[in-house]
Formats: sequence, C-alpha cells, structure tokens
Amino acid sequence: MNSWLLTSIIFVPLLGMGTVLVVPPHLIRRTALLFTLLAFLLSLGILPHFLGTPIQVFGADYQNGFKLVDRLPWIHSGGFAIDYMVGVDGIGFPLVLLTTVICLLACIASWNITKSPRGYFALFLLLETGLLGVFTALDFFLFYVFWELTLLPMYFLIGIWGGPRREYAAIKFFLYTLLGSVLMLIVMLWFFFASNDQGAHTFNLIRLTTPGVLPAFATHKAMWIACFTMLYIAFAVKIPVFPFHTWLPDAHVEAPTPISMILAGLLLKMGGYGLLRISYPILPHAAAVQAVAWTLGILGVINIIYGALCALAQTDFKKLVAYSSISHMGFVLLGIALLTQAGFQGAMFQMIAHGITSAAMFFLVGVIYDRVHHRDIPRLGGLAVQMPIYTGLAILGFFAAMGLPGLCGFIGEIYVLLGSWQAQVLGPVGAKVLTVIAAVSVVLTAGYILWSVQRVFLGAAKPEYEGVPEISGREILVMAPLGALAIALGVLPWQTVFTFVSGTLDHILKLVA
Amino acid sequence: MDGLTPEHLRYLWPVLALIVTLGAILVGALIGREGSGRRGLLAAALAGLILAVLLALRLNPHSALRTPPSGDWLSRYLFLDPLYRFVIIYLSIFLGGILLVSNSLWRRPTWEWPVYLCLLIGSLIGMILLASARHLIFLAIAFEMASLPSYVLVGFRRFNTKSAEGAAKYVVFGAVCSALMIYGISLLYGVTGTFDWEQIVLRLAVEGVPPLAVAALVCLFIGLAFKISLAPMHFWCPDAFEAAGADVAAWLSVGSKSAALLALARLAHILLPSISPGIRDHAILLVAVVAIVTMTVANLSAYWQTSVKRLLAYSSIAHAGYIVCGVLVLADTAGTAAIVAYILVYLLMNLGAFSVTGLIEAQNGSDHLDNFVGLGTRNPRLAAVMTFFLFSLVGLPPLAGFAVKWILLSTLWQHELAFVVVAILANTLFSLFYYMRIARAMYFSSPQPVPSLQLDGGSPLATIQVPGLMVAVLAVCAAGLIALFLGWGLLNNLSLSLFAT
Amino acid sequence: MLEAVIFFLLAGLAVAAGVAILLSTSIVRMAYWLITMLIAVGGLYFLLGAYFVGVIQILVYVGGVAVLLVFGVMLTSRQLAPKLRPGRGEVVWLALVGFVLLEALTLSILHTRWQQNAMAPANSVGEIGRSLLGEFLGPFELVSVLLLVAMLGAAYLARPKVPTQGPQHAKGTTVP
Amino acid sequence: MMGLTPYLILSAILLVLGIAIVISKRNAIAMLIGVEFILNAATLNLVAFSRHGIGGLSGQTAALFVIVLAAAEAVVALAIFLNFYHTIATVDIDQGDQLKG
Repeated sequence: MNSWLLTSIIFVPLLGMGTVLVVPPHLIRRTALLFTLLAFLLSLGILPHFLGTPIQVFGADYQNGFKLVDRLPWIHSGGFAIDYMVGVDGIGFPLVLLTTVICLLACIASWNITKSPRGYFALFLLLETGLLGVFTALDFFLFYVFWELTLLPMYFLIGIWGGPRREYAAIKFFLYTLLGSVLMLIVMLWFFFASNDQGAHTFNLIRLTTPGVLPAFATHKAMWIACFTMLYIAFAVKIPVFPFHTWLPDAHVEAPTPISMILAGLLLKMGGYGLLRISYPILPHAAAVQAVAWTLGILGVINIIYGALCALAQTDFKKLVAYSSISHMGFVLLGIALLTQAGFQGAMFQMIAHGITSAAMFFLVGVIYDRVHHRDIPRLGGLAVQMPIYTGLAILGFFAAMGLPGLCGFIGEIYVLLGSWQAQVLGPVGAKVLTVIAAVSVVLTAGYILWSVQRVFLGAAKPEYEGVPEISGREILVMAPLGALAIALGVLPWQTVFTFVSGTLDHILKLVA
Repeated sequence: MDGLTPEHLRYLWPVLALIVTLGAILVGALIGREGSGRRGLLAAALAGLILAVLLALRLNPHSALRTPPSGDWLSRYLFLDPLYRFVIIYLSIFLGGILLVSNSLWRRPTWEWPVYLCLLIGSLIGMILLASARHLIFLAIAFEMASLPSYVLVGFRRFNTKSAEGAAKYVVFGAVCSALMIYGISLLYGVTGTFDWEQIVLRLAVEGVPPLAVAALVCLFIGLAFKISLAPMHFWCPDAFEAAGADVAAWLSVGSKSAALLALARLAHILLPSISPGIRDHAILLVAVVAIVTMTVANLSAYWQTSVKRLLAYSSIAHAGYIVCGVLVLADTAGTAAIVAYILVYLLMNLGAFSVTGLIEAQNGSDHLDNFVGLGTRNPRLAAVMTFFLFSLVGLPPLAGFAVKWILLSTLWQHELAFVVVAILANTLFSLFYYMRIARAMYFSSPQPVPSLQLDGGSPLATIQVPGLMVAVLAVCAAGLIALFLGWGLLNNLSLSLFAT
Repeated sequence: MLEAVIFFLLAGLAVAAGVAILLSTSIVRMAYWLITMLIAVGGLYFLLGAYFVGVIQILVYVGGVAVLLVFGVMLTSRQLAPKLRPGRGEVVWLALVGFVLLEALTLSILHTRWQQNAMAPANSVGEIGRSLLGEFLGPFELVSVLLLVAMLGAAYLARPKVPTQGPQHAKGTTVP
Repeated sequence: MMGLTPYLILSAILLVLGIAIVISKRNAIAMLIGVEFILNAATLNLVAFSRHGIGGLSGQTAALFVIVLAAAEAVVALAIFLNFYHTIATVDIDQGDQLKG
C-alpha cells in the first residue's frame, strides 16, 4: 500500500546530510550534489502518476485524489493520533518538483561557498528535507514539524554565510516565522481537540476537510474566524503579506545567493501552499465571508503595488529583486482571496512561475556580485559589452519576471487579474476596482525591470568593469534550466501546470463556494 | 514493631543502598591516604547509584501501596507507588551523569572529592524522599535533607567571593522558606490533628477548609515553590547557579526542582480533587498566576545576562514556570504525567547545556558569554550539541523539548486553560531572544582573542578538549533529545503509566 | 490564675524580645534577645506540661544554637553596617503589613473550631521515646543521616585553608 | 486553666515578628534570628496543639524534630556565613555585589 516514493524523496536529502557530515572535505560538494540530484530524479518518478488521469481530491475516501500516499502510525498514545502521512495531489506535486529542481540548481550555485562547506551543505540538505516535507505532509502535526524544520537551517544559513547584517536579518526572519508558528500551534490544538472523526480526534488534513469532522466550527462563527486569522498570519508571514513582510528584504539581501534562490523560490511558496492546503479547505466558511475576502484582496493589492513601488525606489540590485518578490507574491494572495477558478489557477501558476523567475533573478544578481563585489545599480552599467551571454540570459530572466507574454510570469498575472475581474464575492464593483489597481502594477513592474536592465546592462561600458569574466559554464548550467522552464511554462501553460493543478483547485473552490 | 514485611523492605532497599554508599565513601576517604583514590571513590559512588537503580527496577511497577498508615511501617511516610520507583531511577541516573561531568571538570584538591560526593548523594536521598513523602514531618526533614547539602554545594568553591555570596543568599532564603513551610505544617496539624497527608485531605474534605488551613496550605506551597523557584521565591536561583560550579547548577536545576515539583504535583493531585470547588478554583488560579508571572519575569530578566550560568538559571526558572502548569490539570492524571514527561526531557537538555558551559568555564575561567564566541569554528561538534540543547530548551521540533511542551500544552488546552497556553507560547517567543544570544555568539560573531580571559596559558581560541566521559554524557543527551522526539509516544506512555492506578 | 500570670509574663518577654530585635542595631544585642525569647518559649513548654520538649528547647536551642549564633556574631561582627536600622518609611510599612497579617491570623484562629479535648495528662519521657521509635521512626532515622550530612558540610566549609602541599595542590586551590 | 487560643495568638505574633525581622534586617545573622522566631512559633503551635489533645503525642515529638532541624540548619548557615566572612570580611548580604542581575 505504501509506495515509499515520496518518503524516499523526502529523506534522501537527510541521508545526504548524514553523508556530508562524514565524507572527507574534498568530496563534500560532490556528495551534496549527488543527493540533490538523486532527490530530483526520484521526484521525476511522481510524474507518471499524474499523466493522463483527471485529478480529484478530498473525496470521501482517505486517499482518493492523493497519489503515492505513505502512511505509518507515529504517535498513538494518551489520546493522540498522529500519523506519518505524506502524499501529493495537484497542488503538492508541482511544488515538490519545483523544490527538487531549485535545490539542485542552488546546490550547483553553491559551488563557490568556501566558509565551512561541511556545515553549509549539511544545513542545505536539511532545509531541502524540510521543504519537501511541508509540501507533502498530510498530517497537521507532521506538517508543523516540517514547517519548523525549515526554520533552523535557514536561520543558520543566513546567519553564518550571509552578508554584513546577517545577524539582524537571521534573527528577524526567525522571530517573524516563529510568531507565525506559535499561532499555527494554537490552531493545531484547536482543530485537534475540536475534531470528531468517528469519535476520535484527528490531525489528518484530509479528514479535517470533511464536513462534520469539526462540528463545533460549523456553528461558531467567531471560532472559525479566529482560527482563520491565526492561520492566515502564520502563512502571511511566509508569503509575505504586508505588514508582515519586513523580514523579507533583510533576509534576502543578507542571505548568500543560493539561499536567496531557495528563500524566494521555495520558502515563500510555503505560505501560499498553506492557505490552499489548510486554511481554505478546512475553514471554507471563513474564506467565504465577504470581509475576509475584502481584507485578503486589499492586502494582496497593497502587496502588489507597495512591492512594486519599493522596488522602483531601490538602488541595491538584490533589494530590488526582493521587493519584486513581494509584489509578485501579492498576486498569489489576490488570486486566492477572491475565490474564482481563474484566480486560483493563476495564483498556483504564479507560485511556480515566481519560484522559477525569482530564483533566476537572485542567481543573476549573485553572478554580478561575485564579479564586482557590490550591488549598487547606479555604479553598474554597460555590462552587455563585457558579458554578452550573461546579459542575454539575464534579460530572459527579468522579462519572465516582468510578465512578458510568452514567458511564465505573464500567465500567472493575467489569470489572477482575469479571475479577480470575474469575482462575485465582493459584489459587482469591488473586485473590478481591485483588479484595476492591481493591473497598474504591470506598468510599475515594467518600469523597474526595464529601468534596471537599462542601468545595469545597457549604456556605455564602464572602464572599471574591463575584464570582468563572462558567465562561467557552471553558472550557465544553473541559469539555462531556469530560462528553459520560464519559456516552457510561458508557451505551454496548460501542459506544464494547469493540467495538474486545476482538478485539485476546482475541488477546493467547490468546498468554499 | 508494626509490620515491616519483606515486601515493604524491598521498597526501602534503594534508599538504604544510597545511605550505605554515602557511609562507604566517608569511611573510604578516612581510611585512604588524603588526596588519593579519586577514581576509586567515583567508581564506588557510581556503583551505589547503579545498585539503587537496579533495586528500584526490581520493585513492582504497578503496585501502589497506598494502604492506611496503620498498615505498615514504610508507607506511613512514603507513597510507595510507581512514581516513587521512577524518582529513584530518574534522579540516580541523573546524578550518575552529573558525577561523570564533575569528574571531568574537577580542578579542586583531591581531598575535597569525597565530601563533594557525600553531599551530592545526601541531597539525592533528600530529593527522592521529598518527592514521595506523605508524612509532613518526614517531608520537612526530607526538604532539609535536600536543601542543606545544596547550600554547601553552592558554596563549595571556598574562598571564592561569588561562591560564598551565592551560598549565603541561598541559605538565608532557604531557611526563611523552610521555616514558613514548617509553620504551615504545624497549623495543618492543629486543624486536622495529623501529619499524614491523606488523612489531612480526608479531614479537610469532610469538614471543609477553615481559613487557617488555607493559610497553612499557602505556607506549604511557599516552601515547595522555593525549591521549584517560582516567583517571587526565585531570587536565589540565578545567584546560586552563578555561584555554583556548572555541574552543581545542573544538579540543582533539575534535581531539586523536579523533586519539589513532583512533591507538589503529588500533594495537589490528592488534595485538589477532594476539596470544595470554590477553594479549588482559587488554588488553580493562584498557581496559574504564579506560573505565568514566573515564566514572564524569568524570560524578561534572562535577556540581559552575560553569565551563561545565570542565563541558564533564568531559563530554568522559566521552565519551572512551564512545568508547574501541569499542576493546574487535576481532572485526570494527564497533568502529572505531563510534568513527568517534561522533567525527563528537561534533564537531558539542562545536563547538556550546563556541561558545555562547565567545559567552557573550565577552559577559560569564566562563563561569560564572550567565551562562547567562535565555538562554532573552534569545536564544531561541541557547538552543534550546544545548539541542540538550546533549541530544545526553546521547544522547537524535531527535538524532545518540543514534544514535551506539546504534551503540556495539549493537556492544558483540553482542560480549557487556553490563557495559560497562550502565556506559555508568548514566553516561548520571548525566550528565543536569549537562547539565540548563545547561538549567535557561537556561530555568528567572529572569534577574537580575549586576553583578559586567558588562564593556564591556554588561548580561548584553542580547540576545546572534551574529556571522554563528557563526550559520552553529551552524546547521550543529544541523541536522547532526538530519539525522545521521534518516539515521544513512549515518553507519553511511560509518564501516563506511572499513574495508571 | 497563676498560670495566666506566668503565661502573660513569658509571652510578654518573648514578644518584647522580638520587638527589641526589630529596633536594635547591634547584632550582639539581637543574639541576647534571641536567647531571651528562646528561654521564654521554653518556659511556656514547661507551663504547658511538655517538660521534655522544654528541656530539649533549653539544651539544644539555648545551649547549642544560640551559643553558636553568639560565636558567629563574635567571629564576624567587627564591621556592623549602619544601615541595619530600618528606615522610618520601612517601619511604617512593616508595621502595617505585620498588623494586617497578624489580624488575619488571629481572626482565623478565633474562628476555627478546634477539636480540642481536655488538657491531656503530662507525658512521660518514656512515652515520647516510644513515639520517637514508633510513629516517628522514619523521621528519626532520616534525621540522623541529615545531621551527618549537615555536619560534614559545615565542617568542610569551616575548615581553614589547607596549606599548599606541593605544586599540584597549589594549582588546584588557586583555580576559582 | 489557659485555653489553646492564647498560645496560638502568641505563636502568630512570633511568626509576624520573625517575618518582620527577616524583611527589615540586611544582616545574614539577623535574618537567621528571624528564622528562629518563625520556627519557634511553629514548635509552640505543635506543643500547644498536642497538649490540648489534638493529635495526641505526635505534636510534641514533631516539635523535637523541628528543633533538631533548626539546629542543623543553623549550623550549616553559620558555616556558610563564616566562610563568606572569611572570604570578603563581612556578613552584610548587601555588601556582596559580585552577583548582579
């Protein structure tokens, strides 16, 4: 019954961590690469299970719609019923694949880490295990454990290998996330003891979505609003949504390049995924409340506009990319908040697209930083002359983030905007107003991306960058797959993403509506 | 004499073994040449502890000999239930670990070693009996038996100003609290005419609780709260821990606190369900407020500390505040079980953290936070295990500190004490700050030579040598924290089984 | 009647001793007032007919503890801190709190229904001995261990600094 | 014939005096004296209860134990104070300022 495929994907990096800790120093990098590659190859094994079959989830049966479920009893004592239970559905599986891809590329991008590489790669692999666990866990307790497991390695990766203000950034990241975790813990307690699954309490995320399993929640409005709010804050810290976003620029700027890739590409997705996996299916009544939709929608729009405006004002290249992340993740929140099919699909697509483009952008910034040792946009310029190949790849990456049609960023944004235009939940006019405001960001995004491209790559070659080496083969190896994915997702959105996610998303939407 | 049956005698054997060990060490020290035979005495002490554990293991884990005091001799003074057995095993093993650590850290003249061992074993006997006492005079004596050696142990580093001062503060504070406790006992005796806790409770349940008995119970609580270091009886704790050696601090932080906690839990467990709901609610509220104040004050004070032992002392006060919340839950045995599970894991975390601190102190002559700077590069393994202990103290998965906090929180939540849950979680957030200061020092700050801290010509930046026995202790603690997280169902089962009767 | 007079005399003495200690600044006087209180309380035991406890009180407390205290005072009291006298505000505050506490305790005492019987006949030493080895056998045994450990600890602390006996000891003793 | 109540009230007064001494004095030995007051209040209670027929003889025996405990505690406390005095040549608790926080 258990296929062990997901389990092996999750724990291969952990095994890698153990191996990294004992191998001789010159083999550390290769060992880490081997294990991330192994995880990636294994995760490709999920793909056949999702080809050709329409995906339905959350059926009456436990595993209907969830593939590759591994289930083992973990703690069954003193009234607890906690299982080790992992499985993937349409929204989990693309994120698992994204995780293994980005981690593989980030591992290659980490090749030039020189400061205690053993610790670095050990924590890196631990982080990958945590991320994979979050995207596959089907037991709330297990989800929480993996959620927290991503916290510790990230704290040290920023704090030890980060930039000059790394201590501050690391502790800020830690605190914000732990605040969210604490609230999630309360909700977890609440759900567990309120649940009644055939006479027993349960942590099972699938059972919790079943109507009637949380009897008290069906009648007490205040209860589900309270739980929804606490969960929302936990996830909003990760997305990150205004006003919980302030850790992000610090953390991104201080983190080393590969860690920024993972942070932007994967960690932020934990928030959006959490909303889709836990908040909306388990508390559908709360999600359907107009005030909730308004709040989330407005916060999403604020994120979009505020992030874009801040990005426009930055002179630090990495900070610019960080704020653009905030702006792009705003689309995820907006798409989810307004409860339309197109919005949900757009949000999910945007998560994956942003995973690719933000990883690419952070990597591109890192490439420049390695060469010129600063990220000050006004001091850069004319790099196109010295580094033509790099410039080509960079422009591809940045345009993908900008939302140029044909590249991946476009699809997500346009779907979200389409969805929010059609939304019913805010009355006839409200959603349209939000849509129009959000659409303004397209101009802003184009503004800061084009402007920075112009300032960094175009213009006359500056003498101080004479002889800056061109992008290396290893760096192309990282960038090329990201570029290819950006094009593939942009050209074939249905075949690459929507076909997998739509069934699951429709089902979640059905629960809410 | 009234019935001292072999069955009851078996319950006495472990304690007798410890007393004999104590005597043997004294005699051994007298016979042996002064200043020799440290290893032999250590071996004797460990053998005595192992013997006590083995004898305790032979006890029937399920029989609860709570017969009336007329029935036999021993159960007149002690609750001879599974918890008694647990306390012997738990504290003896813990003291074994402490002795291994002490042996590694020992820098004092050899002739002091047997005194040290005897004091530790003496306090162990006191703690075991304190945790199980049912006869209040016996409880008071056990309390002193646990306290007096502790006072001396804190001041053990003679002619050290800090140590002498810490011991003086500790003994004055302790004397006041124990005197108040004894006054409370005398009042309870007057109200009920007996010293036996079960009969006292019976009397109070039948005849109601007069105001004088309330005053008496508060006095009793003050005494135990002193040992547990609940606010406002916690002031001794940072002073004493900073004054004491790291090993003694570890012993006190876990040993005396858990003994008093178990005593409190046991007394409350019998008392509170029997008395009228009005008084019970007030008692619960009182304990809840004390617990919340304790954890908040401790966590807020801890941030400013630069002495790591002092910081860990505040951490132990905060944890005492968390653990005592288990007393709030009376409807079933889950509350006490949560306490047992927590102190089990707490032992591992604190023994580990204090041992590492002791190593640093032994190396550099001070436990100032600066001495931890750069430990991440100087000795990555030591820094890694210290990080384990710190994160477990914060209560983060995947370490056992999270599991026990979870057990405690879920127990509280089930009994609709959500405000306590919120207080504990908020305090967990606060506590992150100061635990992270140690982690930050170890990893984030770049090591810089601190000339003033050099001792014995050794540079603070030199790699720290960890003695073999210490490696074993630290490895067991760290591995235990992961194992008990993965298998915390076992932990839960074990602690629940102690109250299965 | 005579009993009442003696009671109030002794009680007055004990309370006066306490008040005197509160007001005193000299640690030596405090120690002597303590002895006064101890003797007064011992007298009350005799008045109650608890002769054995009274004897022990005089022997152990007055003869042992108090003498020890006086020795302690003699050995340490060269520097008397002037701030030993409580400040005026402190006195008021203390008096107030003390009064409230006392009031509460007294009221509770007066309102408790004691299950008291007639004055029990005076006990012989033999009966107390039997009780010591009967009901109190456990505490009796434990207290002997306690005394052993306490003596060991006190002796350790009071032991004068050991003269250095060679290099390995010299190193050991100087390490804090 | 004196009743029980006067003894109890005297004991309460002694307790309050003891607490007041402990709180108001900063000298370690003076604080110990306050502790002796509290302990004597407790023994007085025990003996009075016992002699007025509450709990039989056990109150008096318990009083003996309290006296022994007080003695043991005083011995240890004085040893610690002496050591403290030897070390920093004072027994005034406030003068120790090595331990801050």
